[in-house]
Amino acid sequence: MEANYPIKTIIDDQGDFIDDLYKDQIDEQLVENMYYHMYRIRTFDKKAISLQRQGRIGTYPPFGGQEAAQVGSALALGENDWIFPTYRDHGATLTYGADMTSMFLYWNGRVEGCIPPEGKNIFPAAVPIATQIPHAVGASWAEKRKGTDRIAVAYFGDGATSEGDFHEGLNFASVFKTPTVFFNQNNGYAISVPIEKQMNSETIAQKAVAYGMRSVRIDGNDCFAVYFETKKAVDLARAGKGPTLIEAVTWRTGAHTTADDPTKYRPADKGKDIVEPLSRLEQFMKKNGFWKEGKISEMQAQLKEEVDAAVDAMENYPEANVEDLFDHVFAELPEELVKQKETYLELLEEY
Amino acid sequence: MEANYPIKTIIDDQGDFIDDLYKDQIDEQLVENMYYHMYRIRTFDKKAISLQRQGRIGTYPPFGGQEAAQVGSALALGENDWIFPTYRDHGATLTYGADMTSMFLYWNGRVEGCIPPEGKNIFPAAVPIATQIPHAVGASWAEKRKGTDRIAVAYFGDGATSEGDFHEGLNFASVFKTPTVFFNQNNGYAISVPIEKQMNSETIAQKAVAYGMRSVRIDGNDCFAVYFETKKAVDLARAGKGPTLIEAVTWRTGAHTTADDPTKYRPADKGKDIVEPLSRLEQFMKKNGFWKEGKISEMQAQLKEEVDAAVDAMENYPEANVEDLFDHVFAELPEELVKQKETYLELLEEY
Amino acid sequence: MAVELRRKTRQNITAKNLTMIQAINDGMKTMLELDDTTLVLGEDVGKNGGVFRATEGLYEEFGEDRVVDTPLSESGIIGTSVGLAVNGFKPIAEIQFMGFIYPAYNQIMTHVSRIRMKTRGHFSVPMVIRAPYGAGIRAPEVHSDSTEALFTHMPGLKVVCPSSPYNAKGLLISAIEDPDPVLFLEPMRNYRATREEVPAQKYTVEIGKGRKLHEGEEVSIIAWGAMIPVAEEAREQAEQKGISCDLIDLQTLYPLDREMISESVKKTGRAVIVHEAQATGGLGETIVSTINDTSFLYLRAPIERVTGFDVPVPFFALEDYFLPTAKRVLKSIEKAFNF
Amino acid sequence: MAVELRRKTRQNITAKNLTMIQAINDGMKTMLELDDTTLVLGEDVGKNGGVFRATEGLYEEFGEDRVVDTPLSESGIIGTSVGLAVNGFKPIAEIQFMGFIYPAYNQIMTHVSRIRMKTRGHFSVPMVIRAPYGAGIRAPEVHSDSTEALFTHMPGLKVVCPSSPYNAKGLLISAIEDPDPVLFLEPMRNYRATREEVPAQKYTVEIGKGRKLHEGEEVSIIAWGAMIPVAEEAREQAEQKGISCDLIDLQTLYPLDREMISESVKKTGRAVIVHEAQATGGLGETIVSTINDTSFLYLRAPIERVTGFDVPVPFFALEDYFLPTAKRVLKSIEKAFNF
Ligand SMILES: Cc1ncc(C[n+]2csc(CCOP(=O)(O)OP(=O)(O)O)c2C)c(N)n1
Ligand SMILES: Cc1ncc(C[n+]2csc(CCOP(=O)(O)OP(=O)(O)O)c2C)c(N)n1
Ligand SMILES: [Mg+2]
Ligand SMILES: [Mg+2]
Repeated sequence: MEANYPIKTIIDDQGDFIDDLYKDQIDEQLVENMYYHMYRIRTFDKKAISLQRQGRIGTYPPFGGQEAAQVGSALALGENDWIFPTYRDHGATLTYGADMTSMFLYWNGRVEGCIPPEGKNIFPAAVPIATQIPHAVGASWAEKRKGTDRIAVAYFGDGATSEGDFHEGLNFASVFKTPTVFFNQNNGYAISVPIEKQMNSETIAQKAVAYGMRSVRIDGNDCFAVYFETKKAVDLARAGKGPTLIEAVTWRTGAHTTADDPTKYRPADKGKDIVEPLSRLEQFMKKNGFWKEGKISEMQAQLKEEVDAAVDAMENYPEANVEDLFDHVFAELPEELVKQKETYLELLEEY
Repeated sequence: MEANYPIKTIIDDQGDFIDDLYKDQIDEQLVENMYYHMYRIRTFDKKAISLQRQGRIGTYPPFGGQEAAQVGSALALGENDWIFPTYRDHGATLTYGADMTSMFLYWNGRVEGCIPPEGKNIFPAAVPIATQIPHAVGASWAEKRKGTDRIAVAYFGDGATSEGDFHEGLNFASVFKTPTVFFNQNNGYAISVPIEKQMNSETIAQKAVAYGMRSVRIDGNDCFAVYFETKKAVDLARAGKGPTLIEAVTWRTGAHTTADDPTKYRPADKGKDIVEPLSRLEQFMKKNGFWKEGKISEMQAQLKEEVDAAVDAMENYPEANVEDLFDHVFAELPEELVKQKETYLELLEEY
Repeated sequence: MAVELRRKTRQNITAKNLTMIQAINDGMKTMLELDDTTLVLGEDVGKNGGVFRATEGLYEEFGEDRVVDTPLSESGIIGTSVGLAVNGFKPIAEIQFMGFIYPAYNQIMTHVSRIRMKTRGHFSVPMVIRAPYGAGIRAPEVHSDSTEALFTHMPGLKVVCPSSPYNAKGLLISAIEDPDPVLFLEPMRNYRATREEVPAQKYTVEIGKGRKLHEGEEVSIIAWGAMIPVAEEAREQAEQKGISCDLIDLQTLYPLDREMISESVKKTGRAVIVHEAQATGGLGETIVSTINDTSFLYLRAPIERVTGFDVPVPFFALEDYFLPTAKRVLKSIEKAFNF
Repeated sequence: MAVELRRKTRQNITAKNLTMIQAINDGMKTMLELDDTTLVLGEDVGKNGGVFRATEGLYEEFGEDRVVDTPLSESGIIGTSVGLAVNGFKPIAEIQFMGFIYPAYNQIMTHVSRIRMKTRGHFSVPMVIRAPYGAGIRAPEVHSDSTEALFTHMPGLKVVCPSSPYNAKGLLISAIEDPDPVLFLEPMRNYRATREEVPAQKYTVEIGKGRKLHEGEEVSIIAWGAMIPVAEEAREQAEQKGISCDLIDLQTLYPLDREMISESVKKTGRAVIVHEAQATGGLGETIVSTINDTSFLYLRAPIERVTGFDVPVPFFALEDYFLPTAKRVLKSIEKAFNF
């Protein structure tokens, strides 16, 4: 089966072209954009980890190692598409236009972090595994019904493919030919459970056979393979050719979350040979004349400032308001809730 | 895909051998046994439909047209195996050793119909679709843990493959290499929904690819194809070679249940060309010297008597006892339930 | 054009004598005509018109794009409805029987009921989940569950339950127009039990309000859905014995019409709650607690509950023993009255 | 041989000073040693020892055949556990957080709780479903649910909830030995909050019985799990104000220790129930109804409930506002007392 689903790669671990097909399209603008976003979300990710260590935000699930998968896929989307991320896909949503302060707020236990910028169809990160997959199907089905060419992408991990909602979502998509892209990041683990214990299939891509659905397996650490293959899937979806399942083979370089200790379950040498995506891109840029030292260090400095500013904004954000506990459960508060709220606010006054 | 999963057939619609592989094994005993059980369950099925029409039992889901699939598969099992049927698989469980009176009781709203004969591992028919699939995985996993060579078979329909539990069950089985046989009866419809609306895959057999699982597609109206292919799957499971998904392509000749009207959704000519399995077997027997008129009519008469006797037994069965409402919820009745029961029994006395 | 014509026809007829199932059908039809964003989806709702014929004729009239047969997949139905609702549509999803809603429980609990809260209304999922519920029609196991209390303990979701053709159509239309998700529970036993004049036009019955079916003085009977005829029978018998009762049809199970309940109990000082779900954890306990919170000092007797027993809904040979009967309700009325 | 040795060691030590999570770990270990049919299964329970370390060391000691990492699939975990239990094993299934039990709701509701009833005990599914529950540890959304009431409204299932290291181990062993399925809810907030002497041997704490943590005269406080420390704090404050309270730790949520509740309320005439789940549909209503049914005439004040509000458990920035506090409990004690 693995042979039926070869991993598509455009640039290899050393940053050399191994597939020239898209060579022309890999121009300065694309390369810089890719590097910009990957460096940006890496900076965000590192900062988030350190904030958590300092107790300034809650438990945080880093996406380090998955930057190519998240940036490459998000850049392949159109402005008005829909994106249904998990808790680990803030790299993708940031790239797609989510607000960075919101992302920090989210990990500080604030619902404000779930509200996307106006006009950006970014759904709140799904915490219950795989539940967002049918949502993406529904939202893209809605676009099809409206007659637009907008699509939806669902992000999910390797572990998520074991849940019933993965299955039911893909089945619906295939039956109703919805314009959906199922973007799987196979990072080898679901918390401590390695993919060999998660499934008996050699690839995730082959799971599409069950739905008569197109699928493709790509090198998830190669931002260009991710970008062009996602774009192809997006274009097919837009053109009414139905959904695609993409398996982006990648690697979580860090812990599952800041509360997790991967040395408990991950052999020390496992994944050691994997070149993480930013340094792969850096090598590629250097080998192909895209690396402009000055410009890049300026960009890096600017991104660090952006992240620091977002942290500042998060930390100076108005405190959570107890009224918010009640106010957004229904469009209009039922009487009983009004009473609960009033009684409680009075009580708080007393203290 | 369909080409990858050719339908295996041993005798064709006219009752002619088209695959001689098992010719030697198709001896008088097997043929007679097959006919005996298929005629037996058909007699049961017809009686049940007529009882329902007369208001003597509740709504009933006929399995007419699926006799080869149910008998062929049940005969391929060993004495101590486990069987997890749906509401439509009484043909299989009767063949496997379920008590006929119990089956009638079941459709007359009596839990007594869920209790198998001692020593027969027949689970109550699952009504919530696909829920029995993980049960079969668990029960066969238990056998593997005990070190026996017993296996479990789960029966389910084409519609059931859309539920999450189908997916989760097959995934577990493949990961833990449980000795499970997943016996799918693809009868073309889930109530009114034809298979083309149920799934985009051309076959059900190909769904096994998602689990790296062996699968086979068979002519479900050919009792011999069903029997030998099930036997092969059972033997592989017994030998520790893991699970198989079997797609038995068949046809529900009647309504979904006695409350259903298939003319509402099934084109009148659809399925007209399908030779139902008993007449196919009859033709085969006649062509191959297995048809002994006298013996057969005797058998038929005796089976009619058996069914009539079971109906009698059902109708003369002790009335449902209100105490049973309470007595079997827990091994030991909690105090509150004792109180509810006593108060209620007193009240009933009063009336 | 066709739509225009139909709409006119509708307005010419003022009322039809309908069963509840026809009224529900008419409610969907009315809204499918008036609101292009509505769609009906579920198992067998298309050509087959639903296993109870609730969607009869809708597929023919509105086409397979608006009346959609889905795969057999409750979580898929509700999960895709979330996506549809978030993106401008109003799904009316049918769950074939309430006992088969549990595969979708995760979607309802973690998303349907929480999306508005989580995004402060930036996203919302107005949708209606229709599900026939209850015992008494000799259906196979699990088909007869009445587990409304699993959904009234879920802030963010409204739960509605009609008892008659008229309030069924009006409440259904309110549910469809509601900005929040609504679970719409249909008492199967009442589907064809009675007929009532039902306006052909669009009309609404307010969610969150009960209705007083009878004014009385001594005991408040509180019920809904399939238990209304049972409660009414008991009420009449009580009246013959000289006990005059208030009879409240709650209509909405969440949020409760606490005012109607408390006003009534303040008047009568006695309450009998009737529901077919199991006692422990049932909605009756919510009502007992409401009375405790609002009208404790007016109580002249312990609150009585007439409910299913704390056992799974039995196979149908015993279902009549499980279900509350007028006799049991009457007994409780007398007990409260004579306390 | 190794097992023998271990067992001896166990008997030599009489008690250990353990946290609740260690006591739970010890309970599983004890039973894995004593009963070959037991097995632990769930997500990350193996090498990782569970996300809370509840199964720490068990994989190493008992091997991957008895301590099984499963795919990420709650319905699969519970569904296969049904098959294992029916066929002679005693699965101890871990659901990583109670908020992730909903995908398995269908299996629990339609099979786990009904198989004995359906076959009159011919088949039964003794199993334990362990799930950490509750808010207060700054976890992401859905991780903090406390939805015990969804399971106490499900005849055929027992629901147990310890509050301390000692009763955690004893109740867990009872649950494992119980002939019926038990949902074992573990208050995350208590996991490492205190230590207690816990016997190294096997011992049991009876399911279905509450325990009186304090004897008092004026008000009955009824709580369980994570709310016990909150209730105890309020009780102490009340005592300082001269109000002497009974404090009941229910321990088992189904079936309830109705006798302990009613005896206490008959004595005090006042009750304050504390739980973190939402008020409407919460177990507090079951207790209110129990008191109504058993001790109505003894009540001197309406029953007070201190609960989470009728909103989804909020994101953690607001969770402290959602959760009952000692102050709120005290306020209710005073209200009941001064009524
Ligand atoms: C329904 C559900 N069950 C369990 C969990 C707990 N949990 C959170 S993340 C995770 C592993 C997910 O693995 P995968 O899908 O591979 O995504 P990754 O974390 O590797 O990105 C688990 C089990 C959950 N969030 N939801
Ligand atoms: C979870 C669940 N949803 C819906 C139903 C209602 N229902 C009963 S049978 C059926 C169709 C099943 O189709 P299939 O699996 O093909 O089996 P068949 O009836 O054809 O044997 C449906 C939808 C159910 N029993 N359980
Ligand atoms: Mg992963
Ligand atoms: Mg079928």
